[in-house]
This record gives sequence, C-alpha cells and structure tokens, in this order.
Amino acid sequence: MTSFSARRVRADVPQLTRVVNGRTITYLDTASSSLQPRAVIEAMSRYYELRHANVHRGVYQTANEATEAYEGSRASVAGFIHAPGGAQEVVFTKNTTESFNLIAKSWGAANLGPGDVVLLSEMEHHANIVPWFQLRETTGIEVRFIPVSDDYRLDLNHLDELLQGVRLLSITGMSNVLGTKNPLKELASAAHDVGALIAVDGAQSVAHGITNVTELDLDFLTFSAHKMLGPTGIGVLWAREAILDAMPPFLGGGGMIADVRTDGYTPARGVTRFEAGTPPIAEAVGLNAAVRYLEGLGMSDVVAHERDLTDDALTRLELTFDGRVRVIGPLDTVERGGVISLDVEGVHPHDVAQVLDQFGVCVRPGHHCAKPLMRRFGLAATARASFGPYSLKRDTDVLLEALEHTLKMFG
Amino acid sequence: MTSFSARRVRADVPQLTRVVNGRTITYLDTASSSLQPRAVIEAMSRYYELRHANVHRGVYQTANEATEAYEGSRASVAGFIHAPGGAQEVVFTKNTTESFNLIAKSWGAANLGPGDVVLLSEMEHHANIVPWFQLRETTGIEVRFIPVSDDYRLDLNHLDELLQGVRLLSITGMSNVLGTKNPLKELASAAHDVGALIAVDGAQSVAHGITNVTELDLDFLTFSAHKMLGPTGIGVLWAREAILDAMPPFLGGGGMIADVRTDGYTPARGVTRFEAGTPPIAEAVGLNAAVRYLEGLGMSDVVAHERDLTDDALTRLELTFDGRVRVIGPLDTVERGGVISLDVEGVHPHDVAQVLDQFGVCVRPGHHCAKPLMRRFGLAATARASFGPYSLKRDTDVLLEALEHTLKMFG
Amino acid sequence: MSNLEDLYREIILDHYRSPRNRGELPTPPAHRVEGFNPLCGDDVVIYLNVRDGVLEDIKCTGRGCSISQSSCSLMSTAVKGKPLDQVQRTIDTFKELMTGHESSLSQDGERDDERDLRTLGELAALQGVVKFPVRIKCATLAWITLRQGLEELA
Amino acid sequence: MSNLEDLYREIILDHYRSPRNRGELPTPPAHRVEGFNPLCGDDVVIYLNVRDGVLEDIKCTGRGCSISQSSCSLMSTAVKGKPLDQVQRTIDTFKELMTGHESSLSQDGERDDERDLRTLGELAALQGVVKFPVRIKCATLAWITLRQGLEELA
Ligand SMILES: Cc1ncc(COP(=O)(O)O)c(C=O)c1O
Ligand SMILES: Cc1ncc(COP(=O)(O)O)c(C=O)c1O
Repeated sequence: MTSFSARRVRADVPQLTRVVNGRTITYLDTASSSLQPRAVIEAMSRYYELRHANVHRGVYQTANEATEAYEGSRASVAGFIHAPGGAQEVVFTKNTTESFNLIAKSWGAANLGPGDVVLLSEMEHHANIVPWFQLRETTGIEVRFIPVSDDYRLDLNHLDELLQGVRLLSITGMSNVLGTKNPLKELASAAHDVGALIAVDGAQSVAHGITNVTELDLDFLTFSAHKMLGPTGIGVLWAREAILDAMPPFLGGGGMIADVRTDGYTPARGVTRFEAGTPPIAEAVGLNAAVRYLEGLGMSDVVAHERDLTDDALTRLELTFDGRVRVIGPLDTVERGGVISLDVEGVHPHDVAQVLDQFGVCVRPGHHCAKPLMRRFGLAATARASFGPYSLKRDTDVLLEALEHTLKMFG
Repeated sequence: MTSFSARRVRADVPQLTRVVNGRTITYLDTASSSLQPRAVIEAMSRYYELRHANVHRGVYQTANEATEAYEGSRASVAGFIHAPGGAQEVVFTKNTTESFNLIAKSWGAANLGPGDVVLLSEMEHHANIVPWFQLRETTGIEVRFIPVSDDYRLDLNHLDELLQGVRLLSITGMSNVLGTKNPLKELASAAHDVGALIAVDGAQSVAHGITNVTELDLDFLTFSAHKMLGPTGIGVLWAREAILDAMPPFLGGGGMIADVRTDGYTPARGVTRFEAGTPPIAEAVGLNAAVRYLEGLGMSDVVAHERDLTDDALTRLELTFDGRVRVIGPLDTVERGGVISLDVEGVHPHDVAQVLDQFGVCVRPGHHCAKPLMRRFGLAATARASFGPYSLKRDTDVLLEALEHTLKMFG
Repeated sequence: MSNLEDLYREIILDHYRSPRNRGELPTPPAHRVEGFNPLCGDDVVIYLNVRDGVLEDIKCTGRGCSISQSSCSLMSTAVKGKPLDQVQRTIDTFKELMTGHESSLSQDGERDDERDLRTLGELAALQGVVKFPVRIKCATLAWITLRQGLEELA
Repeated sequence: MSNLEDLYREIILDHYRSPRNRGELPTPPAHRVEGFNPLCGDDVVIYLNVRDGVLEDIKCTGRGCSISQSSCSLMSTAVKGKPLDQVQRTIDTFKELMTGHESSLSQDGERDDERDLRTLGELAALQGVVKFPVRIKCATLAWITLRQGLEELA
C-alpha cells in the first residue's frame, strides 16, 4: 500500500460528511450502491455545463466532444477489464440486469434450444437467474444450479456431471450476500473444456477486485457503474468481439440500424447494434471518471484495504458477540470480499437495520435479490454490511456499538 | 406571455455561454437533445452529494430519501402529463426507444398475433418502427403506414381503410423532422372506434406542447428526459393502469419479482414489474427538476415562444434565400413545432452543418432516424435546426448569416 | 432515539417476544390464508375459524420483523371472538390509522388521535409506525391478509 | 475559418461541382459495387472494368456530401487505367493518410507528409479531412467500396 489512503478517498466523497440522526453517516451499503467521489459528480456536471449534445451523427463541435467523451469511456472501460479487442467489445447498457437480459435474449435466444443447459449457481443474484427462466419459457432450455456448500463456497465436487449438456456457465464473480469470490479461471477452463461459454456477473467483483478478462479467459462480463463509484443509469456488457459480432440485435430503434425501409430494416454492425436510442452519455462520462479514479487508487490496494477491514470486522464481531451475531459467509478472508451478512440472534434484519439507522449506520436488510441462496440457508433475510474504498475501521466501531444496542433492546 | 422570459431561461443554461470556434454557441439542436438548466444539473449533483443510495428495500435514512426522490419523480411526471391513475402508471425506462420496445415486447407479444395490424405513419422515428418490425418477425403481425402528404402532414383520407384489422395505432405526437404536430385526439378516437389502442411517441411533443393523456384519451405515451431539459439515461413509458396491470414482465432481474425459486419466479405487481435492476435514480431526480422547471415556465408560454421563433424563422428563410433554402415541413405554424429541416440548394446537409459549425451554429445533418420519411420525400438527409425554450431570434440571425456563407462557398 | 422508542413501544416488543395466538388450526374446519411482503420476504399465515358470523378463533404463524409479527399478534387479540362486522370495522380503523393518520393529524390531530386510541386499544401502540413510511407495509401485512381471508370465506 | 478552408480545398469543391468519371458502365462486362454510410445516409456506386490485371475503366454514381463525392471523383482519376497492384498501393497509401496521419505527423511529420503528397498527387487535397474526425468516413467510403469491388472480382 504505497500511496493508497482510505482517509483521502473518504475526503473525496461528499456524502460521507453528512449527519444522519445526529451522527455522522456510517455508510456500510456499498454492495447495494457505492457513493460517488467529487471527481465523478463534477465530471458529469461539467459535461452538462459545457459539452452536452447527442452523440453520433453530429458534425458540430460539442457533438464531437460528446461523442469523443462517450467513446472515450468505452475505451477506458475496455482498458480497465483488459478487453482483448478493446472498445469494440464494450456495450453500454443501463445496468448489470439489462446486460444479462441482453445476453439471454440475444445470444441465448439465437444459440440455445430445447435441452441446452445454462448452468448457474445457488448464490446468483436474480439478475443472473430471471432472464434465464424467461428464456426457458420461450426456448425450453434447462437451467441448472451449482450448489453452495455449508462453508458458503461453491460445491464443485460434481462439476463434471453438472457441466453435461451445458452451453453457458453464467456465474457471479463475487456473491453480494456471502462475499465469496469464485474461482473464475478454473470455472472458465472447465466450461471451455465441454465447449461451453462462460459469463461472469461482475457487479461486485469488478468493483472489489482486479478483473482481467483476457487472463481469466472469459466470454461475457456484466457490471454496473453505480457499484464502482460511478453514476446510476449505466451498465456494461463486455463480450468477445467474435461473439458480439454474431449476436442478433436486442432492442430496436435509432442508432442500432444501418437502414430502415417501410418493409424492413438492416441492423448496424459493431457495438452500436446493441445500443438503441440515445445512450446514457453523461453517465458514460461519470463511469469514465470512476474508472480513472479507481485506477488512480490502484485496484490491488483497494482489495488489500477491503481485506484488512473485513478481517478486522470478522474478528471483532466474533469477539464482541460470541455467536449472538452470526456471519453468513466465509469466516476467513481467503477469496472473499468485504460483504458481511449478519444474522442477529432474535432480531429480524429489518429491525436491525432500523435500530442501526438511529446511529447513522447504513446497512441493508433483506434477501438482497438472492432468494434461492436465502432458501438454501433457511433464511428469509440478512442484515448486510459492506465496505468500499472509503471505509475505515471507525465504521466497524460504530457498527459494533449499534449492534450491541440492538441486542440489548430486543434481548 | 406573462412571466415567461426566454432570456432568463437562457441565463439558466450554462452551455449557452460557451464559445465555439471563436463565437458564442448558437444551439439549434434541441430536437436531438436539449440543454440542461442549472437547476437540473445541480439537483443531480446535490443528490449524489447528499442522499445517493439504492432505492427500495432500504431502511436507513438516505435510502428512504433516495426512494422518496425516485418515487416523487414518478408522481411529478404523472402530474405533468395528467395521468389519470397517477404515479402508478409511470414506468421509468432508459429512453423513448426502450419504452417502445417495452410496449412491443410485453404488450405486443402478449396480445398480438398473425394478421393483427399495428398502424404507424411514414413520419415515425425508427424507435417507433424497428420494435414493430422485430415483433413482426416473431409473431407475424402486419405493420402498416399512414402516408404523409405533400404538405408534410398525415394523409388521413383513407384512415378508415387503414384502420381495418388494427389493434394498435402507434404514432408520433410531433415529427422530429418536419415539425408537424399530429391530431392526437382525433386519432385516438378513430382508433378506439375500431377497438384499437393508441400509443403516442411523445419524444418531441411532450417537450414542446401540452400533453394531457386523459383529455387526449391515449393508452400509451413514451418520451425521454434528455429532450425536455432533463438528463440522459432516463425515459418514460406511461400506460393506463388497467393495461399495465395486464402486461407481462419485460426484462427480468432484481426488483421486478415477488419471488424467485430455483424452479421459477413470480413477477411483482405494479410499475416495478417493468423496472428490473437498479433504476436511473439520479436521472429521475434530474427529470423531476426538469419537469418542475418547465412547469415554472408554463408549457403554454413555451409553446407560444417557440411558435413565435418558428414563424419568424420561416418568414426570414423565405425572404433571405428566395427558394435556395427549402424548408422540408409545413410553412405555416398551424399545428407545428420549432423543428426546421432545411434542404440547401447544391449543398449536402453534412457540408451545411460543417460550415455552420464554424459560426458556432449547432444543427444536425442526417436522416434523423426517420429513413422511411426521407425516402418518401426523395431525400438522403436534411440539415435540421430546432428551437427550445432558451432559443432567441438572435439564434436565427446567426443561422441565416452562416447559411449565406455556405451558399457562397459552394455556389 | 425518541423516534425509535416511538416505533418499538414496549407493547410491541412484548408481543414480538411472546406472540399471542401463535400456532395453527386444523384445516378444515379452519381457513388458512397466507400473506407475503416481496420487498422484505416477510410472511404471515393466518388460520380463521368463523361460525355464525363470529370469528371464533384465529391463529398466526409466519416470520418477519418485530412490526409485522407483533402487528399480527396484536390483531389476533383484537379480533378474536368478535362478530365479523366488528372485525371489519377494526380493520378499517387500523387501515385509517396507517394511511390517513398524518393527513388527519395535520387538520385536527387531537380529536382523531383520541378516536383511534379509543377504538383500537393496545393496537394504538402501532401508530409510531407511520413516522417510518417503509415500515407501514410491515404493520399492515397481517391486516391485509386477514381481510383477504375473510373475503375468501364470504 | 482556416480549418474550414483546409477541409474544403478548391480542388475538392471543384471535383464536387464537376465530378470526373461520373456515370454508369454496362454490367456485364463491368462489375458494380455499392457502398453505404449508415450514419449519414451517403452512398456511392462504383462500376469497374478490369481486364488483364488493369483497371481499364471506372465510373461512379451515388449521392452524398462534398467530401464523399469528391473523394470518389479524385479516386477515379487516380486509379483509372492503372494496373491493379498500383491501384492497391494507392488505396493503401490513402488509407494511411486517413488513419495513420496524425500519429505519424506527431513523430516526424514533414517526411511523411512529403511522401504522401508525392504518391498521392491531387488526392493529397483530402488530407485536411483528418482534422475533422467525423468526416473521415465520408472520405474513405469510396475507397472501401473500391477495395470491396476488387476483392469481389479477385
Ligand atoms: C420523435 C422521436 N421519437 C423517438 C426518439 C428516440 O428518443 P431516444 O433516442 O431518447 O430513445 C426521438 C429522438 O431521437 C424522436 O425525436
Ligand atoms: C452480484 C450482483 N449481480 C447483479 C446485480 C444487479 O445490478 P443492477 O441492479 O445494477 O442491475 C447486483 C446488484 O444489485 C449484484 O450485487
């Protein structure tokens, strides 16, 4: 950790100075959505103030600037994830969820048929489940799940059997409930061995790890800007150029066509084929600023910092509560990110979050859009605390204080 | 025009003070995308600085504030278009294009079959054409077009015949090429008479007219924030509650479900069924600010102001160029908005726009995503100038000066 | 922390810790109805024994937060053994407390408040919930489910 | 306005106003190939007569902006009557002018510039286009179409 300073990051994030219920905010909900540093907010304001125009097809100066800003963001994102084909492989969507729908409804509908298997895992977010169920309704594919073991990690003992008939393995890089990071390189190679492709849900893993799609040998990657210090309203679908090139269009409209006649249309080539209508331009500018900000921090330092915080929190939770607050997720920090789901004895997660709010502590109660995982562990919900680059051990101090109060109140 | 002052609006829009190629910008591309007043830009910045959090399911204060801001925007939008069922009828999408895809792929796929007719017009934007062509591929519907007359208005002489077998009339409120405003009330009643529904493309008409969906008796309405002084990354689909309630989900993922099991899922009820994944939250805040800003100006004053500008520009174009610059659109301001498509004698629109750029004048060359209309009039492209609430006659002065130079240069 | 104590009144915590009328009734003769809050995953299951226009017995199971579970417990004690028309009035009054409360308070708060308290008895402890809009759904889940059950029986 | 005059050199305007080799050739024997720029709707149609490895005749039609149309006209004069390998070299050099120009300029601009000018003759008038990135596609449309036509013939 040479130059990384969480304190400096914290000073860059305006919302972290906010006072809530008489206390300075303790933001522990980065897994839901991260807070934005000033650089991201200002990049978008400046864009609107100086150079907003619709992209493409414009000839005048601000239209060129807007187009360059938009396409420049594509290139930045491609660099950030080490896309082998560069910007030509980066499609802007509205969020991770749309990215998965795009894969399912374009690639999936064109390539999969009755009996073909899409293999997911029990720890998937609904974004990586429901689109496949929808595809199953229309095409008769089979959707299969890799089980999760009692140690909150994928149970890969029967992977070979599970992979039979699989055309796509679609799996999360990091669970937004457990914090578990999955062995993507091994999974990619196992998928490829049976001739399947691999799609990775990077909503958490891209923001809290180093993602090199070339080295991992992935085929698809999805993620959202708002979970990586960027704005709402924009997500990414990365896919290998050869795969993208062969995919039919998804949404229809302006920008994605080469020609439209009253009797038909011809889709455009390249990534624009998947970007119908006016895209999220200011949001791309904000995403670019977020990527540059994260690169400035250094993702390996971010990972190390968050591991440190997680290690500390796991230890102190155990010491302080002696089992009355149970962590739903791995208890060590091996292949694990800073998401800590809590089951507080005798207190419903909704109540935990409500009491914590009185201390200015932001944690999220609920099923975290991972109901199959909740069912797997017999839970209706958890109260989830999660870290970001701006988090400090001080946040854990307040979390513990508030949890003690909660237990007292409901005890 | 009591309190409306275009000069004051102009002073509110930071980009309009920008200098381009040595001249203050003359922004005449509002039909592509409008510029944002400070109130909109700052509403979003303040949102990110103070209260960003993911919406729904949150219990802590900023999550509540973000949810209230998001849902408050829905209510504002409902009020702006006089939605009879209020906020429950407003779905946030990423743009007009997605809104049309939602109608086609949810309502259309569920309700239309072989032989059913969707009636469009020759002046539609690709956003209201391509989704229907896509639906035709999968369901065998017929897509039919109302012709456009030589006076650049809908040819409704054979409407009765055209309406035979029609289940949906989907038509633009205002052409983004011609400026023509269509008689929506009559069209709605004609559609309903044959038992069809009516969808209106409000991308232009909502920003440059008064839209009362109750009075017009519409069934669907689509529009984009970025064309009405709002941000990129958010659009609207309004539909009557009874229609929305009966529509199957569109994109699948988090937020749009009631339950997900490993063997299936149950969609949620209400508008959230159509909003999969983290929605454009800051964008909804920006849209709300834009709606309030427009309401502050008064839409009838905006319309009057833009009519004034259009009237002046049409007159002066004719006087100055005596036919060498032809207007592709109605020459009067009856049922017409401030979009002026130009055909400059002997000069390609691309070249027109390029020369104009040297004067700081922003106009858009191209087919404006309305290729069937271009073909109808034997044009490959036009150079299009368009007004907004911040436009002044001074803008037309510079436009005329630059056009004179263009003609000289290529003459 | 005053707000919080308004939400988590002692009565509520008591009904949460020791829920009344917890359990199941044999079906038939009892009618079983299930309510579900998709946002937080809470559910309640209610068993109803109605005879001769009287809600003779009611039992609840399910899991959820203190508000949803105590609301179900409080509700069961309020409606058990009551004639159906009175049950219906209690449902209506409770619904008013949850939805109309803030607006009626702003007009002539005291009077409305008193009326609520008179009619609702212990149930009035739940009125602190209206200051926490996201929790209103927790409080009303049991009531919506009860109403649905009665409609199914009608 | 200096930039603008760089883009619209007199030669370009001249070729736009009076395009050379405008028209069609009977097919067969000529080969017809069409190019299309979806962004602006410009198209070019090129007719090619190739015999014994020589591009004996070329004609262009289509519509579009001054850059795309003059580029087609300039191209036709540059390649007409030339052996195919020389045509190919001209295509390559022109492509370099359009894509590599800025980066090579920044290293040793003068030398590259000179080479381009020597090889390209009148075509060099189009080099002002590189300062207007959105117009590069206009300038290259004819060339991409020509290459495609030659590939189809090969
Ligand atoms: C009439 C009309 N419809 C639809 C659209 C598409 O809007 P968007 O690009 O925001 O989806 C536009 C704008 O380009 C338009 O002018
Ligand atoms: C692992 C994972 N996948 C997908 C998503 C969905 O992201 P979004 O809501 O931005 O579409 C999330 C976030 O909620 C997530 O944590």
